[in-house]
Amino acid sequence: MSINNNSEFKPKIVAFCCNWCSYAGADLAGSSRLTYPADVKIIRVPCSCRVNPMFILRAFEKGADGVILCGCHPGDCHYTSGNFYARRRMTLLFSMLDYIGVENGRTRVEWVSAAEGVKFSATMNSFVEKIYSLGKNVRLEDLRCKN
Amino acid sequence: MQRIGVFVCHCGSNIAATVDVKKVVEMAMCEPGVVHAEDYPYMCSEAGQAKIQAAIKEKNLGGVVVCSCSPRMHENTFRKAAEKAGLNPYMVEIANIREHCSWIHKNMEEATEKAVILMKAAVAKVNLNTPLQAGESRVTKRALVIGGGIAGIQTALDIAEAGYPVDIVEKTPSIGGRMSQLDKTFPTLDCSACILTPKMVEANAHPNINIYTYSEVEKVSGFVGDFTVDIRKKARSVDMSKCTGCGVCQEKCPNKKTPNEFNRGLNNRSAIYTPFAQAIPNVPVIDREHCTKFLTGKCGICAKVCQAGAVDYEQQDEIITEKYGAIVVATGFNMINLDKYDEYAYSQSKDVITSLELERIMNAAGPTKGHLERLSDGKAPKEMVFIQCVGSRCADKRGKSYCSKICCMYTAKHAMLIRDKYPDVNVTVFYIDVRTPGKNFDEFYRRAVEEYGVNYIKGQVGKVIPQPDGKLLVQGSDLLSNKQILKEADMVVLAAAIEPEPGVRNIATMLTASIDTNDFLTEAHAKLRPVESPTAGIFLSGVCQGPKDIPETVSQAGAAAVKAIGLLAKDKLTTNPCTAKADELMCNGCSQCANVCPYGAISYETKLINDHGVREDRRVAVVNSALCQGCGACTVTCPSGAMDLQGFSNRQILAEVDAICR
Amino acid sequence: MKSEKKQAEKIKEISGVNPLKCMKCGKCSATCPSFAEMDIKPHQFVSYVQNEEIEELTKSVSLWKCLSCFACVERCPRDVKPGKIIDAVRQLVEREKDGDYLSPNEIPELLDPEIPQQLLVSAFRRYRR
Amino acid sequence: MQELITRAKELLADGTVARVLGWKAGDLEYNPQPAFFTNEKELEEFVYNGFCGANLSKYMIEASKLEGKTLICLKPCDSYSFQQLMKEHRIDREKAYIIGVGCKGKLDIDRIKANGLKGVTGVTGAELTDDCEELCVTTLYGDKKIPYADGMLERCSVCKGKEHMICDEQIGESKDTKTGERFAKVAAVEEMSSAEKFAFFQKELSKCIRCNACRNVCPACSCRKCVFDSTKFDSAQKANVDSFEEKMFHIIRAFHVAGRCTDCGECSRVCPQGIPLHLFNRKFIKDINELYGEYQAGADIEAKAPLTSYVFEDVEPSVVAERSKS
Repeated sequence: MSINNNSEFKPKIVAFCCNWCSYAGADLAGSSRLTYPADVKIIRVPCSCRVNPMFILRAFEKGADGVILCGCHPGDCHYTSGNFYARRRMTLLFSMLDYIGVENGRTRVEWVSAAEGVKFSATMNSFVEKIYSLGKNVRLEDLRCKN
Repeated sequence: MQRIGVFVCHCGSNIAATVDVKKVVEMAMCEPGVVHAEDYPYMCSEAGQAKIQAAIKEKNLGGVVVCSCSPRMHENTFRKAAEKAGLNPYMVEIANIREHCSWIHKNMEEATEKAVILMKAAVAKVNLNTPLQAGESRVTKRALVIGGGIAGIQTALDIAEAGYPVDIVEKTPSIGGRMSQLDKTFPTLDCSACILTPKMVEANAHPNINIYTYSEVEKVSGFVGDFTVDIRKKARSVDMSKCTGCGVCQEKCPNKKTPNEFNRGLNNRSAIYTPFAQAIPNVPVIDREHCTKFLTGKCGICAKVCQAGAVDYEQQDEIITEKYGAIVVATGFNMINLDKYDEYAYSQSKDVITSLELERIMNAAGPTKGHLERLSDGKAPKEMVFIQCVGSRCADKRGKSYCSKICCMYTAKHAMLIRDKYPDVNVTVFYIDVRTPGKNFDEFYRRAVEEYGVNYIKGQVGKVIPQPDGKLLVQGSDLLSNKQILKEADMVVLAAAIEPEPGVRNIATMLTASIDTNDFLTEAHAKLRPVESPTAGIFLSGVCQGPKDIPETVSQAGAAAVKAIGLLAKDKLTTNPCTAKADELMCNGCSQCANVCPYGAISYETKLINDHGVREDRRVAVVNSALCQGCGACTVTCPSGAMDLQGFSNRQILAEVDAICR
Repeated sequence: MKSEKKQAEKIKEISGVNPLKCMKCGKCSATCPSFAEMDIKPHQFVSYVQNEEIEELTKSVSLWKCLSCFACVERCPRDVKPGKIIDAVRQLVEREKDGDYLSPNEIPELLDPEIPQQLLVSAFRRYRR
Repeated sequence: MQELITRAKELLADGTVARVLGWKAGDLEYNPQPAFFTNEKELEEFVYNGFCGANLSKYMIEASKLEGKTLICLKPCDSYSFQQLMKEHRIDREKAYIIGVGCKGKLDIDRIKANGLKGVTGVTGAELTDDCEELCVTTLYGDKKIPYADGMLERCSVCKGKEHMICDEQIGESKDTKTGERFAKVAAVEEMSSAEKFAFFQKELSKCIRCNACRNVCPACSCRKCVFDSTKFDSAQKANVDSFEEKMFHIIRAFHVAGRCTDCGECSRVCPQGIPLHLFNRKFIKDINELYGEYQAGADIEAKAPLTSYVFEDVEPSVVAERSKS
């Protein structure tokens, strides 16, 4: 029964990346062979402003241990202003998650340009490290399993 | 549920070396909806595409997932292939198992596991894809070139020659740019003005070219093929249509104490001025910040002496709004500020100068009428020292991390010209590396050493110490003889790093074109699309993209022009069908989506809606799909979820989330 | 040889310097006030550590000629900090002298005109925080 | 109250309005409910007293579709909701004749009972004409007097003021009943450790039975079809499949009304389980005020809403972690 208890913690991490900057930054990290843990799975969205808080909560509901949103740097949005809206929405959402007791390290927003493969890789490494230090998303999982 | 085919690419060994492609195929077959899965060494090849097409036909596929490189590489390839086989191109999804997987993970088990999950996410998404039809948008057959240096002039000339109207917007009172400030050019020592002026004249006279000098781009809206640009024509205070360019106003202007920008502030100019003799247009500008008339209200001499009656103190800034199909950025460069490099005593001694200042000193129209002399006492120098890489190749915050590229060659040019004109002057160059890739470049540098006897010393200078007698003590090291060198010089020339013109940041923001950490504009692909910005319809010309010499700039300017012409030659562009769409039954008509739309693509109509038998007039959002660019800002603002984005719908993204977290 | 590799690692650790960042411009040597008295010049220190030739470094008189003025650290365009390498080698040598370690508080009492001035200067730098 | 009824009758009689939107007695004396009145006879049932906490603004959405004008009674705090709905084009100003009714604080029977009172049969002293300083509570065990403020809804202790944001005429005096600090409880929760916050909300939210009363009463939650009832997000369900969903429901509900919620407090008033739902909305309001500048939804019809505007210098989302560290 308890064999699996010792199994290593493998976090599930969802990264939403905007098509124009961060997704391209992730591609650059790839073509530059800058590694980061395989726990990170990227979902391509046209712009950081496409990310609905529902998506983030859904990820947590389904068992994600961390969710990170990457977009163009403020002022560089392909759609001029998308990331400004995303910034306000995510600030409020993260604040709310923190308020209800979800560890604030489990959510993050980073601005990564198409030229910043190095930053993309470094960001993912540090985010995954943070998730490892927080461990499994027990608080939300407890709730999930209670039924 | 769609009938889905999964195609796993080996990409030679790029994917297959780290991802067990057979395992991905095997796992794909277990996914609901998947009726076909196979792998192939190169899916993007003719044969690979043929396999996809065959499967679409044979298995009657409704959706295709290609597990391969980034969709930014081959999404279009596979969409086109699918279309040829009769499948709607938007029923194709890419699972990026190369850039996001095989290239960054070393452990095969881990990489395979991740590739399978990425495949599953793409399958989950494609299950919810719907066929989309691309629309069309018109192309305005007019180009805008921002910057009137050699890059901008060349691009404008090439576009104009192809038959399309071009506007050049130049910030300063004249076109010509940095090249007009240079004395001679490497590697053939042509006089810069002699080769530039004919191009300036040609641009000015070209029926397809319209030049806005003393003007700046103020606002940009729209998108590829249909940009709307506001250009601020700053008040020149001189009527361009009346001025004859006689120059009397400049002669008579009593206020001649303004630092002359064209001569890098080495001498002064009048408040009403044309920057240089060959300026185009040859119409002066009143510098309102320094003009006595504008500062105190008294003077007005220029208006009195102007026989054409062209001086107009009441002139106002003018905003010109114009539509363009393509925009070329050619904003050029400046030298970095040397305040932080005080060890080279730039701010302490007038005889420590930058290379661009030396260009002006060497130029017959410059502050010393072309005589090489010390700016402190006017004496002819006997010992000259050149210091390379000042602010270039610096890891610290004082300078730039990149190599400025042009300094090695222009320093060889300066050294050679000085030795040629003043054989009694000793020239020493302190260098770290001499970088001379380019046609006839290394030969040029070797001539400076072998024929002109320029003394090249390998080693950076540590310090320049101004002496009480006006000499400059240069403390450097000679790494080859392993000696520290103390050299007395009369003049020191610093090869300061070049940086993008500071205004480019603002322009990039307006154009939503991305810039890198050094403020150089980013190209769409470092190797394959070097003159295009990732933002469609924006092209890059000259140093705004990265350090370049004149020949490179001119060839890139031509390349940017060709790309712009290629766009302008099209009558219509196919538009991205991934646009927002409102569900009329659910829309509240609350206007929140319109408030966040950057394109003004959402309007409201009162429509008769039949909501499950209830017929009523409702205010509902309507998206203009020609204006919508598909960012999705509206979809998140909409509380009811009535607004959704085609191709990236809520359910599609949630399906991906579910697949990843499963 | 193996111990030299270890020593090189130790020097990198103490100094926090990555010698691979050096672009061999020589600005450190150009700027050094003690250049003339040194047998191994500041820019060469970086190469010696890179090549793991520590034996020669430990015997170098340069160790005791460096004033720890850190002009080289200040001016290095690549942030390599040759002065810190010299300082690190000096520490290495001192530590291997079967050293008793001192706390900064003990130093004033032990001050002796025979102690090399450079050692004090670098010790002060290290302990000043 | 009588003045209000008289005026309503007048307006009905002269054809200015086709109907009246007000309150009538409910099953219990202290539980009046919103109602439409179309003639003089129906108006006999009209009540307006200290228990008329219900915010009528949302009913105007449906009333806007009807023929003729509707007389709507708005308390000062209700008028914010009304303006917010106007701003969102949900209600037609032309279809409404607004009487700004006086308010001296509204009562909560549970608060009254919480004063140690059992078997309550009636409450007097809650008429608009009263001073509203003291309540007389009749119970099976005798009468008891308590201070009016001790029976007030939580929201009235953080009253937004006695001014109506919008109205055609006013009837009755209003009083600013503010006694407490609006964000005190939110700030107290913020002070808790992450685990304590989690425990606090888990305890509160586990009471949720997803009756949707909060959503149905909320003037900002006025979507034709709620996302939680639609297939757009695969989120349509009534009962919670797992207990994460009630968290999701309340967070998303608060998020959807963020920048639009006027803090009318109806959600907490109607919750049968007594969940302090306003703590979610107020958290967003507090964050918006602190991070993006003071904003009161419904106060200014022209003001840009915080979530549909931005400035370049906005704080980064990392501010959340920084604030919780300090």
